[in-house]
Amino acid sequence: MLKRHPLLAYYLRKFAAYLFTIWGAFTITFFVFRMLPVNPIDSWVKALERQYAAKVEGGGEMVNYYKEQFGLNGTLPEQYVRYLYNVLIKQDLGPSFINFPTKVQDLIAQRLPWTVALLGTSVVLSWVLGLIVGMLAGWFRESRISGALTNVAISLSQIPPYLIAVFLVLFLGYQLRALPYRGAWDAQYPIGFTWDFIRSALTHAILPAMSIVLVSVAGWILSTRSLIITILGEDYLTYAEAKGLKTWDIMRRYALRNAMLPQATALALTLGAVMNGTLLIEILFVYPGIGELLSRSIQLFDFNTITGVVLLSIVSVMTASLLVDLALPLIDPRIRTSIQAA
Amino acid sequence: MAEPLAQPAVASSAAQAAGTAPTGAPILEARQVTKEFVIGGNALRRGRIAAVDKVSLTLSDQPPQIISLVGESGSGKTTLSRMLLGLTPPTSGEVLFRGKNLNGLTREEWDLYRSQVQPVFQDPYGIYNPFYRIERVLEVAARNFKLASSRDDMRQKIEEALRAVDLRPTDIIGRYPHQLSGGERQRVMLARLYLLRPRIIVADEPVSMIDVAVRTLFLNILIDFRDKYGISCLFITHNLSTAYYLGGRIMVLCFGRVVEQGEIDTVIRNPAHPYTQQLLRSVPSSDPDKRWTDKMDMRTVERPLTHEANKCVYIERCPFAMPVCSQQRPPDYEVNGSQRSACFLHDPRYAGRVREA
Amino acid sequence: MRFLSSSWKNSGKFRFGVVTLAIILLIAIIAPFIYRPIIGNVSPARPGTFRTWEPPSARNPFGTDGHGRDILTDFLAGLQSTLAIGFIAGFMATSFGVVVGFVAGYRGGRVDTALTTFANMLLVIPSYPILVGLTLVTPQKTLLSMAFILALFSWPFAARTIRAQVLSMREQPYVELAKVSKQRDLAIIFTEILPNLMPYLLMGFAFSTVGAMVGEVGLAVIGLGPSDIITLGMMINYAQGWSSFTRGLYGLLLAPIGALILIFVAITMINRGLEEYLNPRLQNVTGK
Amino acid sequence: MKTTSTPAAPAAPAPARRHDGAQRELLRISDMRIWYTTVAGEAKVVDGVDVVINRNELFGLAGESGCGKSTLVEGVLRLIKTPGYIKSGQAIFYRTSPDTGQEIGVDLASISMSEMRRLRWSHIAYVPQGAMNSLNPVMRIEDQIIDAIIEHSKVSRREAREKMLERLDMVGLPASVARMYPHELSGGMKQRVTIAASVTLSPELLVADEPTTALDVNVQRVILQELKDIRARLGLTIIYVSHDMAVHAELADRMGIMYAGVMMEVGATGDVFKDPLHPYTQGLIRSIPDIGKPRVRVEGIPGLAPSPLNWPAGCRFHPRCPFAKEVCKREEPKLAPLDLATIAPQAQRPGRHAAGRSVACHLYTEKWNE
Repeated sequence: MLKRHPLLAYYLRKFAAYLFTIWGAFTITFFVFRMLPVNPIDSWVKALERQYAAKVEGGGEMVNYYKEQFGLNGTLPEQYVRYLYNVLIKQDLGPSFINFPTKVQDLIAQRLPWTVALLGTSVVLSWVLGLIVGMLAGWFRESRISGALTNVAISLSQIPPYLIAVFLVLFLGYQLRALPYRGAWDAQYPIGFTWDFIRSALTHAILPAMSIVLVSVAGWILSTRSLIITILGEDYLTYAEAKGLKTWDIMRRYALRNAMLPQATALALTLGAVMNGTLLIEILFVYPGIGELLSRSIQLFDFNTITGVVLLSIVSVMTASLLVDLALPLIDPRIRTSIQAA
Repeated sequence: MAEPLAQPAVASSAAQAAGTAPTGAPILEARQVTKEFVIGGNALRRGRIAAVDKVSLTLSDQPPQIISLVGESGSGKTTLSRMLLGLTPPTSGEVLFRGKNLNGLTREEWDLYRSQVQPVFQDPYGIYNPFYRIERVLEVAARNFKLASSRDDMRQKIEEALRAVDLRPTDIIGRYPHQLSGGERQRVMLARLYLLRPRIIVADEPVSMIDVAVRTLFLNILIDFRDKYGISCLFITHNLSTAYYLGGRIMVLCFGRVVEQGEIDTVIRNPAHPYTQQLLRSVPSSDPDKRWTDKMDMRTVERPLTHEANKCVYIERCPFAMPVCSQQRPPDYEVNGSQRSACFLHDPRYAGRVREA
Repeated sequence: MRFLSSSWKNSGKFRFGVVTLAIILLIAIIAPFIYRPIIGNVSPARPGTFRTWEPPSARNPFGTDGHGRDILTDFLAGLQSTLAIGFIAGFMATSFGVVVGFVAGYRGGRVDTALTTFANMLLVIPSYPILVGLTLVTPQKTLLSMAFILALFSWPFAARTIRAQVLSMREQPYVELAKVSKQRDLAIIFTEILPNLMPYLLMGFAFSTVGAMVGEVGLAVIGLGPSDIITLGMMINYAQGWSSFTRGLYGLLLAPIGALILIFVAITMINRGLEEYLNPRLQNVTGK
Repeated sequence: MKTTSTPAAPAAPAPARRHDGAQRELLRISDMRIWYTTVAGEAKVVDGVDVVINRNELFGLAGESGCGKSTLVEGVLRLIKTPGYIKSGQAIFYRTSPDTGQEIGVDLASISMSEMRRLRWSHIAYVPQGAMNSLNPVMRIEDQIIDAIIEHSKVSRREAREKMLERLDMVGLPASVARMYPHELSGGMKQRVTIAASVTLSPELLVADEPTTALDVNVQRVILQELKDIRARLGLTIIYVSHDMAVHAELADRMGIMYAGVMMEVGATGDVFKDPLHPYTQGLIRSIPDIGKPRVRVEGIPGLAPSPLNWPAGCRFHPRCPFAKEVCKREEPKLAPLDLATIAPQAQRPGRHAAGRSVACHLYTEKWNE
């Protein structure tokens, strides 16, 4: 049956590769952390002692009890199988160290909106901006401005947002006091759909978002520009011009439409990768997102939270690329026919 | 239109293989060679198409001869050449070197095969590694085939080879590929063959990317190779006029099958297969007084050719198609002397029932 | 290497990148001659050579940091070690990536699928948590161990680009001609394919070096830098957020960040110059 | 798409119409130079071309690759992109204004791009060299044709659609093609769609740049046949650019042979083939293999095609010319009408006539016997 439906076979193959890669990546992460020669419970107990400045008695059986709680007992393969059982069947990522006994999935659910809001919007914003500016830079590439703009984009594209953030905070936040640069909203306003809270949350998001946008918009400008330059060299562009169409129509219906597909795919893949986020940005701005949760859980070797967040990131990246693989044949007739032929 | 000739004499397959009847043992021979590729067909039918479908040909150097293999794009001529060069294994049928199957050759036999069968590839711009100077191609050949005793012996042989193809060594040696024109690069390829002195050259559309004026220089060298050095050549092209200029025999390939073969002058003067007839009617003549008068029906060109095993490949387009053409694959019929055509028109049993297009 | 000379001739970006990088490397090389007079022959990383948080003075042009170290020395030694980690990690990642890329690209078949899936898995895992985990655990964090850990996660990038190039080069007519001229597989790889890969190798090396330095900064900033040396990332950590500003010691934070940005820009410009050599259409003013 | 037009050219005068015998001029190109700025200096791809195209004529522009023929037509159509630019020269196009029917001369080389845009498709149509992929891969065939119709003739979408279907039928394509995407068509069909699209607004001039090079010989035969029908039916003037001399023999009324960026010879097709004047034309025609003629060994034209970065001094063909003399190395011959009275005795041929023929070669000037 598979032989006769190449499209179905294509989808099944893609789905199988998707599952296999997720499983593989997850297994590597799981074992890398669990094999680290560190006893998470001791470091946790030490953290408690520091917190309450008191010695904890009767360590022995208490340690075993907590090990069992956190699923750290038994041999590694047992832990692995138990963890998988919990995750797949009971959707339970286990308790977290950081604020025991809250479940990891609740912690993630609490912090996910902040990361998605901050990173999601800045990536989409830089995509739209990058597409427009990149298009113009590619189309009018003889002009001096587009040359200078491209050089700026090239320099910015590889710099980690973190370093840009420091400069932004130094000038806008620190010197001019124009924008807040700590936390995600002003503590005095309770969380809720009140205007104050939203306004404060927005102002707090400006600096972190700007540092992310500045870097990723540069990347989008470059990729769109080289895409447009290739399209400009195509015969159908010359033919469109020879038809005497207005420049704006040619730009919109011939150049941009051909650039749309590859850039939309790239956006889907980048959005998928938004999860591993820019951890340092969240640390610098003390932003309560997934990245900040991850960095604190690593310090304390909170295996469950680490594995939970990493799993989430892997799944989101792979799902994004799977969706793109599934959608492509439907959107682009050329790919559909090539699959049927291949 | 050429009248289909009367006497039927179906060429038996054995005769067919040796049909070209060169006196010496064939150096390179293809017997019922087929190459199938898997294509998805449409969403319902997943088929395998035979890009090359049971082709037999023999190449020998007694007497040295040029055989032109003429076919449109997609007719399988490049796949056939790659099989003859041992670069692609056939799905069925055999490629024989001096009577022995290619994949059964021992190390020494393989070396001998390489030294006696050499290619000229189509793309003069991709054949040279941009990293090296142009003469490296000649040095590698001289070194690997142990043609020179010392460095200056090699240098001297390379210069002689370049002069043999009308190139001044001072213009060529030391320069990089991108500094030479397409014509010059293809002639350096011929200089390489001059060094190696193979028995058979398999040239896959060597002149399709060069200008006409320079093209004749290349063709003349091929003719000299045959006459002066006894090197035979399988010349693959889509251009009938170029094939005509070289003379010798012609094999017309249509969608993977040899539909007609014979001496080129007889085939051009009196084409036996409808496909050859249509090809000849489509070639623009360079005489302004002999312009096309008849009108070629669009559909004969647009309708697809078919791969089905028991059908004539040309049936959809053929103005003389008969019921039998869609039931069996036509064998080769002897038309006159060594000219053969795979068409039932030459068989008196069916000749009468021609269905008007 | 012709591609280097022609990139230098044709691309302003390439020239800018090479010159800037050369200056930075020069500073890193002559660094000891600058900071020896200031701190004597004591290890730059040793705390307590001076009093802490001294304002800029003749002896300490940038003042001193919270551990009593001269900030200028921190910067110069930091520059040396960050560059060292970056280039060593870059070299390890690229060489491993090239081997994997070549084997997968040229051999093809099951080996190719296995290696590519493994590389894809590594690419999908967010590298940062594992880097942090590994660093936390390594007993003594030397320059080499840091470089190795950083290389662990950047080799798949190099492997992927090299594999793609090898796949396309393998189909080139000049490889077929080599086969027909009795060149053996190894000879084809080293004499036909590898030389044309040089620009891509250099780009892969530059890319992994930048990746490694970014990784080093990321780790050092949260206090996980190597123990016995100073890196630019650790300087940022010493600035402890904004307290260095309140003391007017801007150098502690701005010098490392400025240097890092300059290094990244220089390497990216070199890469871009190479890219434009390989695909001339990308140049700003066409035709040149 | 900035093109630096020549400053000196007057703003679109209405020069007097010249009558060239029965035919009326449609396009007069004078001293056209199109150069490219490259790293290695100025590539003078088109370097001073003079040619006249008459109305309702099929003019064959011949020459080998690199002789500048495609650049010439692209330049006249203002489709050259930097680093190419029109260095100098005029291209007067005598446009019949639809209402008054009166002809107005317009210099295509110097008018503004917006004026040029209005001329395109309604007066001058173009079938590009890569006609196979000049269709937008992500648009249906009908949308790509209708948008041009609506752009120039302000008709409703329904009328435009009918016009499009009528043109598709004219080139023998079924209406179902309209809803298809370009990749679903064969090479030959894509070619015919491009030709149909180009003539939807019945332009006065159609410029076809090597439309059939990438096609098989029988598909080419059908396309050329198509072109002949359309020309007859719409009364088109066509400039057909091709390196294949046999195609010119089949189609062209008059021909121009270009070499090294200049026009070497112009004349009626019959004259050019039967009695080629310029040594280059002679070499070109001699080396065309033709299945009709007896097989004879031909030497082709030895030597190298020169580079546009530095054309040879004097006559550009002299390094490869069997008759080259001192004067050829010094002085570049101008393209001049053949004047039987003044040419040197050994250049005389029995039955040679000079009507409508011009050549750029000292053999045919008084300088030959100095």
